[in-house]
Amino acid sequence: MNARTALVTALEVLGWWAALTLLWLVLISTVDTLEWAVGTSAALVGAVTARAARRAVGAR
Amino acid sequence: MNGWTWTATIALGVGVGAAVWGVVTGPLRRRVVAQNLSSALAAPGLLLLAQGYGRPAYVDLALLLALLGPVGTLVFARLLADDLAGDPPRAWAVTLAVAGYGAVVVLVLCAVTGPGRAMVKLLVVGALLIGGNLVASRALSGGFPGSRRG
Amino acid sequence: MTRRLRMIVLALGGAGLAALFVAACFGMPGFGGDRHPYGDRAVHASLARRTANTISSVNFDQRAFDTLGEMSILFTSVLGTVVLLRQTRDEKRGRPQPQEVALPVRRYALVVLPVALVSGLYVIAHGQLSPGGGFQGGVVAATALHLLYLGADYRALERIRPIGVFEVGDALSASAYLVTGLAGVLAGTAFLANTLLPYGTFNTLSSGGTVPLLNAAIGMEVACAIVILLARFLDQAVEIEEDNGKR
Amino acid sequence: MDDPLIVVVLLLVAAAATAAVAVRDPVRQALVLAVLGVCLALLFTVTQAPDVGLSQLAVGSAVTPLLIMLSVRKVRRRQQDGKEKER
Repeated sequence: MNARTALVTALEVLGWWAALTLLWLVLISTVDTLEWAVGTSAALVGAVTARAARRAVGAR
Repeated sequence: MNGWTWTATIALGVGVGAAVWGVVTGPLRRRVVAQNLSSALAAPGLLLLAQGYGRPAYVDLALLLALLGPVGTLVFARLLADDLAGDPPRAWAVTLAVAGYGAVVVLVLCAVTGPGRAMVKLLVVGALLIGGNLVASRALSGGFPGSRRG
Repeated sequence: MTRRLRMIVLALGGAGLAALFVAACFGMPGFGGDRHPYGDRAVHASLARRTANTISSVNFDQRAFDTLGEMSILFTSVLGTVVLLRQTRDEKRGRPQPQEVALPVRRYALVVLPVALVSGLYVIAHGQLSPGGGFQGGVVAATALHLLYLGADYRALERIRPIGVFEVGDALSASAYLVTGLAGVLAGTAFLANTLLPYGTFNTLSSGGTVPLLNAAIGMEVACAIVILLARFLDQAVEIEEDNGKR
Repeated sequence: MDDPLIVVVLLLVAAAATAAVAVRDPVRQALVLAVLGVCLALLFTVTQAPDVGLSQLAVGSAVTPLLIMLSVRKVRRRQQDGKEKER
């Protein structure tokens, strides 16, 4: 993996992470610190899965 | 009962009733379309019920139906691709009409809710529902060409 | 026993059952009435432990032992499926064929997969607050992964689904439920008693004592179990073939 | 009370459930079963049991059809293989 692919991967995961955190904030009703912690970790799981899924489909 | 639940009663009775009738009778191409539209017809009803009961938590039901209903249709589109290839369903008019119904319900509920997090959640549900159903109809009419044993 | 006699016995039994059912229906409280003796007590107990969703309080606090039973039913039935659908000696494994998919369908699958996964996690995490919980959210999260089979092909799904990890996860989360229950015994109360943790603030994520922990354990168990179950079915339907050359 | 709503949804469930029994072909049965799942989720919602409704939606809308259709595909493949062998 060269520097450029690593950058693209990082950007893709970061983008998904931000979008999914936003989705979590939309779904919940009241925001507190624990919600932030749980929401960001769930969104990170989702973001990594999204990247892995796109790679699995792309690599053929 | 209030106006919202009365509207939901009529909408569910007519809409889901038609979907049940469509899935029980007719050729396979009509049955898959009815199955696809059943989720698109039931989810706005669930949103109306959430508003009528005054319980925002019930929106989660519509969210899950909007997410998983089209996935269920994709299952049929994928595994019945061979059966549907010779006789693909063509029901764009009905599909678009049902999508319009979903959009109207979501927009009315948004107007009643007012700006805020709840309104964005309704819009997310609406987008997932309409997008999902349009993609599922596309998948039914030749979304899996050259199907083999994959 | 002749056919006629059997029908008479069946009719007698059916008539007796019907009579008992009708009698029981007359003894029932009215549909949607105002008196709910059990419901009132359950709601009271759930509010005392600051759990907003009474159903979660019943499932994971007041009747947590029953949920343990339900979890073991799912666990053992998945185990049974794994044994029944294994690859036998006279079967061979073919490579799954790639599948052409229309572009909008593939894009939809790739976008909705993470969205459905996060929604499933949301339903698990908010089991003590709003409708939902470990079972519902776990099924949604497991379904999300299979969008990759629907929107692409089985090879793509196999790449992001290391089945061994899910088998370990299934066992670990099932034992996590048991360990949480045993911790109650060690703390000097009873098995699965909700006395370990402070009850927290009503209607926030940290409320209900052990209810969120048990919800998370069940969510992970169900998600892993469904993935394993579907993996066995997919293996049989897509990969495993009878070895025709041998016979 | 919401009696008319409950009656309408109960009738939908009764119709879909009867059809699910009456339809004989497994593929069509799976389609009816998916719609019956949606009707049941509506019934649970109008009787104020959203937790059960969510369970029904989660299981009935995608996982059950997938299990049935995969079994159908396996059976059909076995029949095809059998025919090829006879030739």
